Amino acid sequence: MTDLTQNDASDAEAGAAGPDFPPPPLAQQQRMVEAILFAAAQPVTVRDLAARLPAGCDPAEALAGLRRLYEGRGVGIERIGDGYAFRTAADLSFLMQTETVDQRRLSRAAVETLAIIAYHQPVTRAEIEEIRGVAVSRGTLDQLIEMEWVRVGRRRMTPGRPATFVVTEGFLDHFGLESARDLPGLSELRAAGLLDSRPPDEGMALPIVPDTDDEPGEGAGDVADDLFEDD
Amino acid sequence: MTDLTQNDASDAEAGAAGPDFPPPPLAQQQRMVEAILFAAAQPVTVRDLAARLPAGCDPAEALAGLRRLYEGRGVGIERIGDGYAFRTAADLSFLMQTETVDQRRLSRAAVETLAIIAYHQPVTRAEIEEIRGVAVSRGTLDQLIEMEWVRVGRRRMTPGRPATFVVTEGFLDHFGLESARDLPGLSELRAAGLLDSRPPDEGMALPIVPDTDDEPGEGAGDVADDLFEDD
Amino acid sequence: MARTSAQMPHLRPLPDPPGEAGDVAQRRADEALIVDVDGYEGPLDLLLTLARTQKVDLMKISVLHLAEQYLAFVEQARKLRIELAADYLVMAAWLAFLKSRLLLPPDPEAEGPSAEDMAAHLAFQLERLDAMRQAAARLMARDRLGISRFARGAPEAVTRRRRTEWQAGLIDLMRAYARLKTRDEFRPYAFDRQDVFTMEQALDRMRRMIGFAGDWVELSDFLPEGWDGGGDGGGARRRSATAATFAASLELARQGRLEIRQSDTFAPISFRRKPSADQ
Repeated sequence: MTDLTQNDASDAEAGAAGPDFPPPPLAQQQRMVEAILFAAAQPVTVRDLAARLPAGCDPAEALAGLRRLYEGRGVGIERIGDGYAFRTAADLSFLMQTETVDQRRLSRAAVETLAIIAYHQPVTRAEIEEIRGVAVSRGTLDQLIEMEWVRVGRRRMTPGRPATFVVTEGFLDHFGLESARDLPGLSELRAAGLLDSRPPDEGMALPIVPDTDDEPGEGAGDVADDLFEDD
Repeated sequence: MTDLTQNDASDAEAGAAGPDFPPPPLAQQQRMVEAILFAAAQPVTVRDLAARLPAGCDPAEALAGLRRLYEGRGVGIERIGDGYAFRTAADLSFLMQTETVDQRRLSRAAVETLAIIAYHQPVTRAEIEEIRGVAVSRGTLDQLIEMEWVRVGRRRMTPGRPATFVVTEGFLDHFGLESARDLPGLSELRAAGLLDSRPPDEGMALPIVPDTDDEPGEGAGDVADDLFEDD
Repeated sequence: MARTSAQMPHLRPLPDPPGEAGDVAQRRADEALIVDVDGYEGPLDLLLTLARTQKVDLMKISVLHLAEQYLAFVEQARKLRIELAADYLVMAAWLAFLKSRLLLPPDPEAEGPSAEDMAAHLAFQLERLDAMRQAAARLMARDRLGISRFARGAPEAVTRRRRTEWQAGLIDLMRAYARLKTRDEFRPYAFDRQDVFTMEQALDRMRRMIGFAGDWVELSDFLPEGWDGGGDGGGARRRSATAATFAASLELARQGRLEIRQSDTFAPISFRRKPSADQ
């Protein structure tokens, strides 16, 4: 390989000097094509290569050889439109991504809605609103569905056949529960000191008012659109 | 070659899935390192590689094999400071007119200042002035900092705690140096005592008057403003 | 002085250039230097150029001769009515001083560095500057990125995928549920405003506390924790608690359960249980 390089270097100079000299050997032409493709910001056509290589070179052949050389490697030469460019092998695309994890807290509305679903499942939207005393925004339910902690259960066999909501396996997994029945009851909560004597922060208003403290959800919107009617 | 690829592809998925799986074979690790280095414009450290490869990989070994593989080719893997990057072979520069970046012309003062910082680093502004015999204008240092060839190092633990200047990895990359120890002629200069910092005794220092021949710099002014007091 | 000046190369005068022709060439060169004075990066740069005309290794430069060359240069510039920058004149003065010290026998009384040391340092500086110039030239002649070597022209950016991990524990869930289910147990109009201590709260607190206050207790001692100005309480909370407690004390006094005492205007207010209230 070292010998080759040395020969190539002198050949390159010869090639660049003018058309009177024989073209550099194919291995050297491949080196040239390799360097040009690597440094190019855009895909390079065979015509471009021909214009840049010393006279007498055969860029198409050099390119074909180079493509074979890169077969099965971490990068390969791809044809893009009329040109050619180096691209990362498709199976390694996962290396080109880094994942950042955002830790976020659930909104109060989401935690409350989730708690009601967990304790009362299967539960309808109207029942959730009755317990919370405020309307449940679509965004809140969408978010819980998107997180895969809540899913839509069977429809209730009552007038209007409302959809019900239940918690998922993922929910049980996240909260370390074997089943929703493992959730402690009210008296246990009191015994555990969880019922602090602090009055609730939010308005005590009993009339149902639109819940504005969580942003409208995205993504799972299709599901929700399908399921809920707006007032 | 084809067989290898197929095996590798499945291993890649297994490797990416989690640390419970054995690391992919070395050939596959090389493909991964190749893809990452190829994709990046900036040098990538072994540490970065380790963070991006599946658990249990040995990026240093994969890298060493890959470097050998690219010896004498049109592109090669260069060591730049702590990182590695693919760069085109220098002997092919004659092909690269289209890629040649228009280099901002450096003033003679800037080039000299750069050399002094590289060979004497970490070096204070006063020491640079002592060597050149003229004041260093803020514009010169600003320009070198803006080009990301020079950065501010630690303060010197001498009266006034002056800031020092050092060269960056970008400098090494630009000049094709593995480390500042590889500066040309460094050992000869050191042997000749020309890199010793010899603070002149009282009365020996040559007079230094403000340099007016280069214009004040823009851009990196904040750094300089912060560090230097004008007389 | 053990060494004579002849042993120190930077002090040895150079032999005069032979013949008339040399003189003329030298004078032309000097004039060219002067006309080009703007091209120099200061006096040290000029000295380096002058030193090169000695056509010897910089290690063997004659500083005495160099000083003379420089002074001749300044003299010539003056003749040609070329205005030299101040630093060139400062350097001329310094070199004139150095020259005189190099020529005179050393004064044993003189303080500071010897003329030889000064000359050696100047020679060192010239050599060092020259070395740095050569280093700079070698550096710029390397295979530079973007000139001889190239980075990937179309780098593939690493995409950053964001994944959100929700933080919610079982305890949050149970608290939320408990909050909802026990809401009705609270007074309907209690509103939680962080920095308001209500009169009802103050009354409630005083009713419980006054039972123990057989002796005079200051109002400030009745303020609940977190409202007494310490910690995050702040002034607003303390004011609110003070006002509520005072109002509550008036109510309790009206009911005949409490005595209030203040010795002077703005003096601390104290309370005690009204002794008769026991019966």
